[in-house]
Amino acid sequence: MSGYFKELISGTKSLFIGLGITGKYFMEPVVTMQYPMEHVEMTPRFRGHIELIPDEETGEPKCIVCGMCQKGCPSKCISLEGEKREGVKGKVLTKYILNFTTCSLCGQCVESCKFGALRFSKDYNLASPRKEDFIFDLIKRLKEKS
Amino acid sequence: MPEPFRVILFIIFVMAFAGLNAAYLVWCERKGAGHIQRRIGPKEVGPFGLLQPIADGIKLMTKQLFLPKGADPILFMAAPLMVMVPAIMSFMVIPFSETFVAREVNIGLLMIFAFASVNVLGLLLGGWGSGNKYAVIAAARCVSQNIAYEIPMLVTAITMVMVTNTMNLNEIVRSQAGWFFHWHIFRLDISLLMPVAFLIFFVCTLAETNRAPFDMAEAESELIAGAYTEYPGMGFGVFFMGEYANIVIGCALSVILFLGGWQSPVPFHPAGFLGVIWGLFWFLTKLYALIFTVIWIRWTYPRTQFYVLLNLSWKVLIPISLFNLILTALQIKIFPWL
Amino acid sequence: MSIPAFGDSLIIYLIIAAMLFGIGFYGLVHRRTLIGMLIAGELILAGASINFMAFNRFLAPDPTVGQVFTLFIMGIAAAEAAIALSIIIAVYRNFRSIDAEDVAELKG
Amino acid sequence: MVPLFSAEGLSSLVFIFIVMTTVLGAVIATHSERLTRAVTGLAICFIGVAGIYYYLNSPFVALMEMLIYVGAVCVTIVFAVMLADPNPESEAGKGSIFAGPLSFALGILLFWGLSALAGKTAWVPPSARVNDGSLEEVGRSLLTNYSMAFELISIVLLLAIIGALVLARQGRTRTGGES
Repeated sequence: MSGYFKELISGTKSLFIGLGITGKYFMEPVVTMQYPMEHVEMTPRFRGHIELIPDEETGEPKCIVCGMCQKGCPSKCISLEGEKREGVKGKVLTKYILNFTTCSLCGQCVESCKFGALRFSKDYNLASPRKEDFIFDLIKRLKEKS
Repeated sequence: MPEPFRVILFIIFVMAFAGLNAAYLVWCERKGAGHIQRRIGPKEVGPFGLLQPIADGIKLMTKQLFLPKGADPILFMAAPLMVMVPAIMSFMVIPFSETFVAREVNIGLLMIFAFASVNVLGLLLGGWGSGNKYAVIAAARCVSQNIAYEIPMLVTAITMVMVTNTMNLNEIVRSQAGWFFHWHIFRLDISLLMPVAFLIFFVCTLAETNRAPFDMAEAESELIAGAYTEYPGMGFGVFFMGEYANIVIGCALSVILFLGGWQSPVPFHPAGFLGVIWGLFWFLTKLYALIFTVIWIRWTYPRTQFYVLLNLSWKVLIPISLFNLILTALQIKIFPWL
Repeated sequence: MSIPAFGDSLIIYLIIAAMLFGIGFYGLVHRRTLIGMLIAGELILAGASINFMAFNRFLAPDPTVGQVFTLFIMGIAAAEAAIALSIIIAVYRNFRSIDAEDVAELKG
Repeated sequence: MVPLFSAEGLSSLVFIFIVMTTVLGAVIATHSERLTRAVTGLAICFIGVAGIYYYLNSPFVALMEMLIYVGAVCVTIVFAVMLADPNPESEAGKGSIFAGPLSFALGILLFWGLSALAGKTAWVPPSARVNDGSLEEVGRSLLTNYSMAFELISIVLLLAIIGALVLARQGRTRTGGES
């Protein structure tokens, strides 16, 4: 008999504790992100597709067209070209194409770049019905960003 | 105001009230569920998703009304009405404010219980008429549950009738005038178990209206949608409206019996038209606070098992409510001056 | 346009009661299943209650008697329905049928 | 005779509607082949009877009729139908040919006889009423003149509950015999 009442009282108490917990959550701000409306800031170690790092003064890519990234890429998805220009030391990058459809985000290109000209971007909203949209012209992307 | 005019006005008001309540309580439910789970809930249709119920209603209305194979056509079509109509009728006696009541019936409390009892038959026939196993199981569960919880509910209501000496809902409210500690829930001098009685009544309201954690009639995860499984379009919508109207009536009854109805917490009641608004304001505030609690409870507790549900009624609620009845009778008899 | 005040004459109520009684009797004889018979029996009880209430309203010197009687009939009818239905369920368990003709073990 | 578009006339019209509901419900209750529909008819009939009680100046009894018959008795019967009626068409095509017409004739005869009796008798209205038959008076007479019957009814109900439980429980472990 005393067990009956004990269970009754403790049961009722636990019900109110449960209400308290959900009540507290009700008052707190929402934690879900309204994804298409607002965007998440990606963590620093997020691996997106690669992008060129601009030179801080000129805004031009730091790449010197050594071709190490192209050689290091196991999936052969990078192709780049450069040309010699008057008054500029070394080569100037004219074309840098990343075929993202075959890229496996292994990061060999970033590893092999001795001049710090490549990094992982933080783009993640990459969706398209067309395959051609995933063949990125990284120079154009750099221009659009700046 | 002439009587027929008044009655027609009230019918329109009650229909609008029941419809809007059903629509916007769904919205509240979804918003409440969202915030309890720290989400936002509906937000796309209109500001704060306020037009969501209208979109849902249009969707329900445009659905095809078809009859499932093996269903009993007459019962299948009549069942939603048998749930909806008594619920609407019950609004007739609820005093929203001192003079804002369709008809002051001197046995109003009995009337609400009488109409509410038809509701069970509607659900049962709807479930049986669908010709679907899940619906029949749900209907059978629903009946055992309703019968089990009607007993403590009626016993508690009888206790309150004993305290107030009347079944006129407006008189019951009038007897709680004054400060908020004159509301019946705080009247420990009438019965020591008054808050417990309120709790019993409220739990029974939850069970009678098939709300979580007692929603055995619906039980989405086990019985698809229970008794409503086979209902298409507006048949389902009418069931839903009836269910929400029943929630409103149950909560209104709790407010009237225990929380002072349209009485304000302070002894102040302006005269005339302002008094009507004042009473309406307090009644609706208490009513919606209680309805919010119902929603809150739904999103807090998981659904009980069926035998736990029946045990709770037969082993806990009925003995305590009977004890409360006897205690109240004794207390009234021993201290008749209170 | 005018219409007789039907609600105010005793005879109308007696005729309604007789009608319910007749329908109930017809059902009691006509029905084959026990539950059908129980339903018809409830109709007969309703007819009797209407008679009580009508006499109470029009003829009784003490107009509470009929109401008290009707309430008693309700109590008895509820008890009767509960008992009868549990008997029917027990019969169904033993005979797998609620047809009155099948439940005749003593016929010989 | 009262004018149609007055309070009395409209109430007379509603009365006709209620009587039709009652009789229609009773006919459904006795005549439909499916038992579930018969119970629905019974419920409709009882709602009509409740309306008739309302016209007989006792709203209390009318509401009790709804609470007890519609809310309890009909629900219990539907429940029993669910538990004990495997094939809903079991009513059709059984029994002798005479049972239908004969019982119909008997029913008509009873109705006619009772109505004729009711019409022939000279009912004498009472000279004086001792009270107005309100709810208070009903309660008073329940607890004074009829208190013995009242207590007996409660005992009967208690026994009915216990008896129904005992009856419905026994045979639960058995698998059920052959018919």
